[in-house]
Amino acid sequence: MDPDSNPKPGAQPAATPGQANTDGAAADAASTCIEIGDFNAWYGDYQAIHQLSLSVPRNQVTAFIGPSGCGKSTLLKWINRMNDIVPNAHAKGTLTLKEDESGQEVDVLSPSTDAVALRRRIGIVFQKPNPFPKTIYQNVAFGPRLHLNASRGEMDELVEWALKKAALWDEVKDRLHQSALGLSGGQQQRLCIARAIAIGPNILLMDEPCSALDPASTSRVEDLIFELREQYSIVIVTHSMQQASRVSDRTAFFYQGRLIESGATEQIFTMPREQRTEDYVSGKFG
Amino acid sequence: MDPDSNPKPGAQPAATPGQANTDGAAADAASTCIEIGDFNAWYGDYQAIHQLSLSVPRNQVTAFIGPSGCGKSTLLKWINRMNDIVPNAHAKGTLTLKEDESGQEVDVLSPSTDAVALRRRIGIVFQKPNPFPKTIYQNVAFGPRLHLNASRGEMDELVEWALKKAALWDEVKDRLHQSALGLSGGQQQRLCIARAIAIGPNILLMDEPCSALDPASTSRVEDLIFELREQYSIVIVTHSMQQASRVSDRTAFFYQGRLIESGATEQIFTMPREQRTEDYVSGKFG
Amino acid sequence: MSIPIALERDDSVAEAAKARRRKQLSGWFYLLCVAIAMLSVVVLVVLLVSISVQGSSSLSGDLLTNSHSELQPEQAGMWSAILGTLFICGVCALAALPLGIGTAVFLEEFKPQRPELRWLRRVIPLGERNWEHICTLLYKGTRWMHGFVQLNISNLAGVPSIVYGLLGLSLFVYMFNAFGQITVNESAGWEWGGVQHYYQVLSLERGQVVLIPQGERTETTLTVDEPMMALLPSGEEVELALWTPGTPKPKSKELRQRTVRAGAKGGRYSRKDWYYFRLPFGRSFLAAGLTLALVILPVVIIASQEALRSVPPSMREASLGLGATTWQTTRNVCLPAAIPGIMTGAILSMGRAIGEAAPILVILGAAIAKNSGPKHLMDDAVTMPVLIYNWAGRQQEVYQELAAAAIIVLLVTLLLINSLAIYLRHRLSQN
Amino acid sequence: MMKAMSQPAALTNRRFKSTDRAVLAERAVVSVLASCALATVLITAGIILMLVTQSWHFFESEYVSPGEFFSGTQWTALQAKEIEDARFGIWPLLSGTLRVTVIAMLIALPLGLVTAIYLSEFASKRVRSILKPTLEIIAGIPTVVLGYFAILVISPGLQFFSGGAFDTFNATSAGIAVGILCLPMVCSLSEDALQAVPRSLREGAYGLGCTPFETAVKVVVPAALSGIISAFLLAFSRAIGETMVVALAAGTRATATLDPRDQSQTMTGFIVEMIKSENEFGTVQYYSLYGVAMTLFVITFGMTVVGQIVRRRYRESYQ
Amino acid sequence: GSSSTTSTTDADGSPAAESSLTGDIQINGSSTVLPIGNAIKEQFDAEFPNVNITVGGAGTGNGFKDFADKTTDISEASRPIKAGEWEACKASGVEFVELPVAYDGLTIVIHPENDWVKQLTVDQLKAIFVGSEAANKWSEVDPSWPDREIKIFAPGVGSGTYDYFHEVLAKKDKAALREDMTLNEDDNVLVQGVAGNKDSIGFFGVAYYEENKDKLQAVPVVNPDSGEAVLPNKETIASGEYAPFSRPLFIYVNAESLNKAQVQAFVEYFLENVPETAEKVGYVRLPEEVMARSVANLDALKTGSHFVDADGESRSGSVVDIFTDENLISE
Ligand SMILES: Nc1ncnc2c1ncn2[C@@H]1O[C@H](COP(=O)(O)OP(=O)(O)OP(=O)(O)O)[C@@H](O)[C@H]1O
Ligand SMILES: Nc1ncnc2c1ncn2[C@@H]1O[C@H](COP(=O)(O)OP(=O)(O)OP(=O)(O)O)[C@@H](O)[C@H]1O
Ligand SMILES: [Mg+2]
Ligand SMILES: [Mg+2]
Ligand SMILES: O=P([O-])([O-])[O-]
Repeated sequence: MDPDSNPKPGAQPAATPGQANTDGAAADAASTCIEIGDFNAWYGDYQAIHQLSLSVPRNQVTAFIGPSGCGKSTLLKWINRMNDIVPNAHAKGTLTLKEDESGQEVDVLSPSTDAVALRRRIGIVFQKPNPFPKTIYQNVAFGPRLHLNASRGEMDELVEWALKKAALWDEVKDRLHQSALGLSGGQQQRLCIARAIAIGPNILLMDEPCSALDPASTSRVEDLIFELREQYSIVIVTHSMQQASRVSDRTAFFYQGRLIESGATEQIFTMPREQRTEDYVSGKFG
Repeated sequence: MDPDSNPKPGAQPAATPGQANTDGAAADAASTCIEIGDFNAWYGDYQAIHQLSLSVPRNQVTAFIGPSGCGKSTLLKWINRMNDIVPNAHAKGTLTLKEDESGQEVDVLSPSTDAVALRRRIGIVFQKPNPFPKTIYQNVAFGPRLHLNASRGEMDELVEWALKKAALWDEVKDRLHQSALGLSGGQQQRLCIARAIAIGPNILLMDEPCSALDPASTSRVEDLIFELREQYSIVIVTHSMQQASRVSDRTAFFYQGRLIESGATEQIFTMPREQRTEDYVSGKFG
Repeated sequence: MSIPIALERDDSVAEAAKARRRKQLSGWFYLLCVAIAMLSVVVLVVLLVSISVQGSSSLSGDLLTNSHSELQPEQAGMWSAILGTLFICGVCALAALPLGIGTAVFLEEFKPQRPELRWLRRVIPLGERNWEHICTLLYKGTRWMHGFVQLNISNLAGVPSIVYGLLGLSLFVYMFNAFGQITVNESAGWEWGGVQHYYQVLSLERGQVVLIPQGERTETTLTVDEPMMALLPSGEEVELALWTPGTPKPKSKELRQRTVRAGAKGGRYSRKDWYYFRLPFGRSFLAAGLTLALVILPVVIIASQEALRSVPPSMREASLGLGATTWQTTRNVCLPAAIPGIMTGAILSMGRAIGEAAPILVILGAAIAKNSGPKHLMDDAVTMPVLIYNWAGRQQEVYQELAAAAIIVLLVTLLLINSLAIYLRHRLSQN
Repeated sequence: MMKAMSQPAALTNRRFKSTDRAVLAERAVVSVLASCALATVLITAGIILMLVTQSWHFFESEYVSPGEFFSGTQWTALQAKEIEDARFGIWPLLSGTLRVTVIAMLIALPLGLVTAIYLSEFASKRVRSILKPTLEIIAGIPTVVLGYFAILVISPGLQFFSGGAFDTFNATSAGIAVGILCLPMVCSLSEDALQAVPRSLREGAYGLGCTPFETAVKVVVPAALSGIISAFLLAFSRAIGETMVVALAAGTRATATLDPRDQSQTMTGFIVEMIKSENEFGTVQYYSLYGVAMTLFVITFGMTVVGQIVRRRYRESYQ
Repeated sequence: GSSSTTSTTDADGSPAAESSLTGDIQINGSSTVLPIGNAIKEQFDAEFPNVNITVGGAGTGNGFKDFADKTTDISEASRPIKAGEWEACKASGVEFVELPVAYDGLTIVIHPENDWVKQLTVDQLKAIFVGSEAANKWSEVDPSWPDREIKIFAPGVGSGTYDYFHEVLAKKDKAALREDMTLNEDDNVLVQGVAGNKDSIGFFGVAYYEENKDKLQAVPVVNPDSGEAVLPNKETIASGEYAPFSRPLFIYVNAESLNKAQVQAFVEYFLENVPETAEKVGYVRLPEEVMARSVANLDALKTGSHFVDADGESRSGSVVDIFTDENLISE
């Protein structure tokens, strides 16, 4: 797939501006990988997300944008149930993971869904690179060791594969057994990506993966996202409009816990349907 | 002074691109209020600012922009010796405060300069609103009580004046004696501005004053800056290019501890002399 | 908008005076701070110097190798107290550390989550809404429990150690009398392992005895009026010989050793191996160690909690995000990262245990005339602080000096332990 | 690069471990850890059970009336030969405890707080590197040693400077020693509270032209007040429960005076005396120690609860 | 007797092998006797290192309590057993052998700088120590004495010393000792207390005074019979001149425990060595005849007390007179 290719077919259905919230749901069901409907999330009594509906397409990059505190991270964390560990966090609505094209579905929010198994299928990368204070090798092998019965050789192969995939192999192959904390910020972030893909997820969630990085590292990570799109469905939260327009196929704009608008990235940035979207992407606030 | 008025005369002297660093220094001396020359600043061994020269004009808004970690805040804090309380922070070079048009000068960096008196003349507002956990009234009266011998009545008048100036009076006049922590983020930030102007400074330094605020609060604070420009010389650090272009008369672009370019805001945003400036203001990195 | 009077008025003289006053005040305050802060250094120095002056003359090899002496205080030492402290603190560590760290891990890492109840749900058809209610209730319940345990621990941290001593007395020493009392001539009600009962009878050889295994008989006393089989203390089995008073005693040493006076009485003697175990524990070092464990448990818990709390949440998120369970996260990520802090806390709390005297006084009493360390689990012991307490309470100069010398030993021990903590903290936080 | 793009064997053959084992291990671990936590609750239950049952023997006695216990000003459990003569009024012990505690607090609170302010606001790295270990060492000094220090140095010192107005055993020297004991605790907890005050508040104060003194006293300390108060409360309950220092240095006479030069038997001191005297185990006098222990426990429990309330109600809410 | 087995000289004259005697001995009781007990324990330890002896000094009354509870083998006492304590022993089936071991002079001590008290009569002592209206100031005892508060230090109520003092001063009047004294089971604390304050007075066994002569001053007590002021010392105590505060010290041995080889050996060793040892730690040895009777009673295992008569009343008088076969009551 060409990194510069444009939104998938069916990504831009006709929708009236008033129905912005349901617009995402209209994305082609066949290529949808996460389906969110009437989703509400709370921290204690504080409602962080209101009645949100959105579908995330398969094998594309979806960007979540919006001013600080609008609930981007909250939604992201609910997708792989990371909020389980937040006291008081609870949610209502549907959040369905479509395992593969055959249509096998997982009800993410159902308490009977095994969060541990779920997280194996949905990798996550955070804003600040957070490698474990272990060696580079151990960092990458951490997940596989939990989930796979792999021989030593297989594990080596897997680590190499993941690091290559994360475009880090050449830089670290000579010091696999040195501490990961010795890497630069950008390298650490790529290591976190390698670590996430080493468990073989289908979906990759990234919460402002570049905001702590310098320009050079940022562009390397962005290149990487282009490449990974071939195999993974990616959701990326970003505070940089430029980044969103550079890397994503589709964009969803959040404001105060609500989805204001979502659609093909080009459309959102060039002819948004909502005034607030326009104000935001043009830098009037945020 | 008209809020929409354009850069002052003398703000755009001819300067060759290679001499970008000294460009600011060439601003009209008569209206200069802070003169910085060959300024270097360190945190321990780490040099955060390199050989920086810049002059800040009187009664205008000067914006500092640049990617995270480029030294904007460091410079700001040196201007009113806030870095005194940071262990290991030290600086070299000249940093001169021109008290008023008559030309009375204060050598800011000199150890014999009284930092306490200096800070009375240079107010500062921070990124995150930081009201004291006291009542609104006490917050505003805090500074005057330190410095002035004012009667009760005078103090009341002063508090009212400052709150009005900060466009907060109408919202809080009925709850002056309630905790300032009960205010919204935007109100808190305006309270901090009121607190800063209540001691009668000539210069106001603002370090990303809107980055923690919602759009509505942001625009209120921006309006406020317009107004205050009549009486104060303002330096504002911002990460939002749009904000810089909206509120400032002059802009200085920092990168990796160096001043890359400074000049009239319009010029910086429309026809920057440096490639890096152009890349930055157009969102290529940061 | 006109500028208010207070700002406009040119009051520079008064303001300058005010500024000067403020600066002076600040200066004075700084001096006060320095003086007061130095005061604690002074106190420490005075304490150390006065104790060194008192104790230096008694610091000698004897102090470390001998035990308390009433007759020759000049040669008295603290060997048995050092051993006693060592054993008691060993027990204390073995009990308090796992329990404390376990509790801390539970409180910090296993915060209540919405329960899954997967299988229950499948079995009981209640409807989604009801289940949601039940889950919410359970969740609130567990949160309440967590809060309660936490409050309970803060409370335990405030309970005076002497109250723990009283608890230890009821709980470990007497065990609420559930197992009867321990008396000097009957065997304790519940004992296991490592104990053999004999009758011990004095033989004719001075200071030597023969042992007669007790067998079935439960009487506390045996009267030897016929020859029988006996054991020498060496374990050798011999035929007892009887000697009637008035007849000449046997000449050979070997024979005298297995000869007893006709009609001699033997009392029960129980040979206890180190693992001899009995309920109730009585005034034993085991009871003392367990009581100390109660005392330091809150300290261990709170220190471990602090250590776990200082592990950045991002580490936890990273691990969970890779699909690790909470326990896998704890074991592979949190515990390794928190180990320096936990170790430091553990070592410091052991320092506290070493210095505790009040609960030991309650459990073991104030007796110090013991010249060895504990020989089995149910043996009693002397500890350094109790020895110091006793010596310091005496009026004879020589004991005062001994107390000071013992304090020096104790402080040096603690100092070594603290340095160990600092060293470990340093070492472990490096890699 | 081509090789890297094809998934490695370990991933493609998808031999994923079943999560069941991990879940089982999780369950087992949770049960073990939960029982550890439960054990701490049982300890409290044990303390309460022990105190209630044992002090029941005391309060049910015909010679004891709860009314007199809480209001009486004579405590002669160790003095009375016959039970008929014994008086069980807690006030002498309370006043003894109070005298020692108040003196200790008069020393520990101001000194501890000022030291904490110094450490958190002013001290240079070098000074910290001396002061912190010093305080840690003082914190680690066994209480017996401080008791010894009280008899060896403080008490003679007091007698010397007062011309003999102090008893050999007196509330003041014990109080001073307990104060020294509590000082590091007050200091380190207050310092934690001060450190927790966000930098932004200090910057705000300095930005308005505060001197360091004004910043510390007008902004930082008020902001950290709840933490400081709970540090004070903790120190207070530590002082109330302190045993060995008072057993060595405060004397053994229980009198309801407030004279700090006098002997002063505290509640803990009485318990130790009674334990040491093993005053005929099983007598009312003996069980009176559990009545005292109960009072002590209730007081320290109260302090904890008050501390929790203070912390909860006035939790620093700077954002 | 089996004293041959424990004699210090070996029949062969060869150096003794280390003793194989083992076991525990639990001792508790009088703090007055404690120094003797500790001293003998120490000597015994050297010879029988495997015997594990615990000596407590909780006071005579507490000692008897433990004794009746069968948690001690030997109880040390600074007064004879009382009828009530004996009852408790009988109730739990404890029989004992009563063995006087030394003399003590209960010593009244004051601060060395106290220059007003030259001697004290029994009545003056009563004025200081007895009843709730006792003198609070020195001047209330004798107008010529200073008008300052008296600070009183006394052994705890569980102690035999307290009992003995009470018996001598207050029993006849059915009065109690005053309650506002500083009481402590630990005589060392009393020494410290008296030594620390000029206006203090206290009392305890002579041994503690002997050890602290430099810090304390003993007060001569006026003998009620002769009218002479007498200081406690070896001679005056042994001769009975130091009256009414001379008293015998005892050990009581559980008869059942005596069957235990280690207890048997220890008690024999005790009786054999106590005269010298008692003197070494500041007490006074008993007359030969009394010691001889002690040894004889032990050998013959004569249980019961000499000091309680058939009606359960305590006998008072000199040990030599009371500690006789006629007075032994076993039931
Ligand atoms: N653990 C939490 N407890 C309570 N409130 C929370 C918690 N996490 C987030 N919130 C609140 O929920 C709202 C949404 O937060 P969220 O982190 O999703 O915003 P965001 O869009 O990711 O912002 P940012 O761009 O700053 O990361 C915010 O108001 C935040 O204050
Ligand atoms: N107190 C400090 N000690 C050590 N280094 C510091 C300190 N404060 C800032 N720095 C470093 O100095 C450099 C400049 O920091 P500064 O805060 O001035 O950046 P900035 O331009 O304000 O960035 P931002 O937009 O993130 O606020 C950064 O690399 C930063 O890590
Ligand atoms: Mg976020
Ligand atoms: Mg900054
Ligand atoms: O301890 P006493 O000898 O006085 O019983």
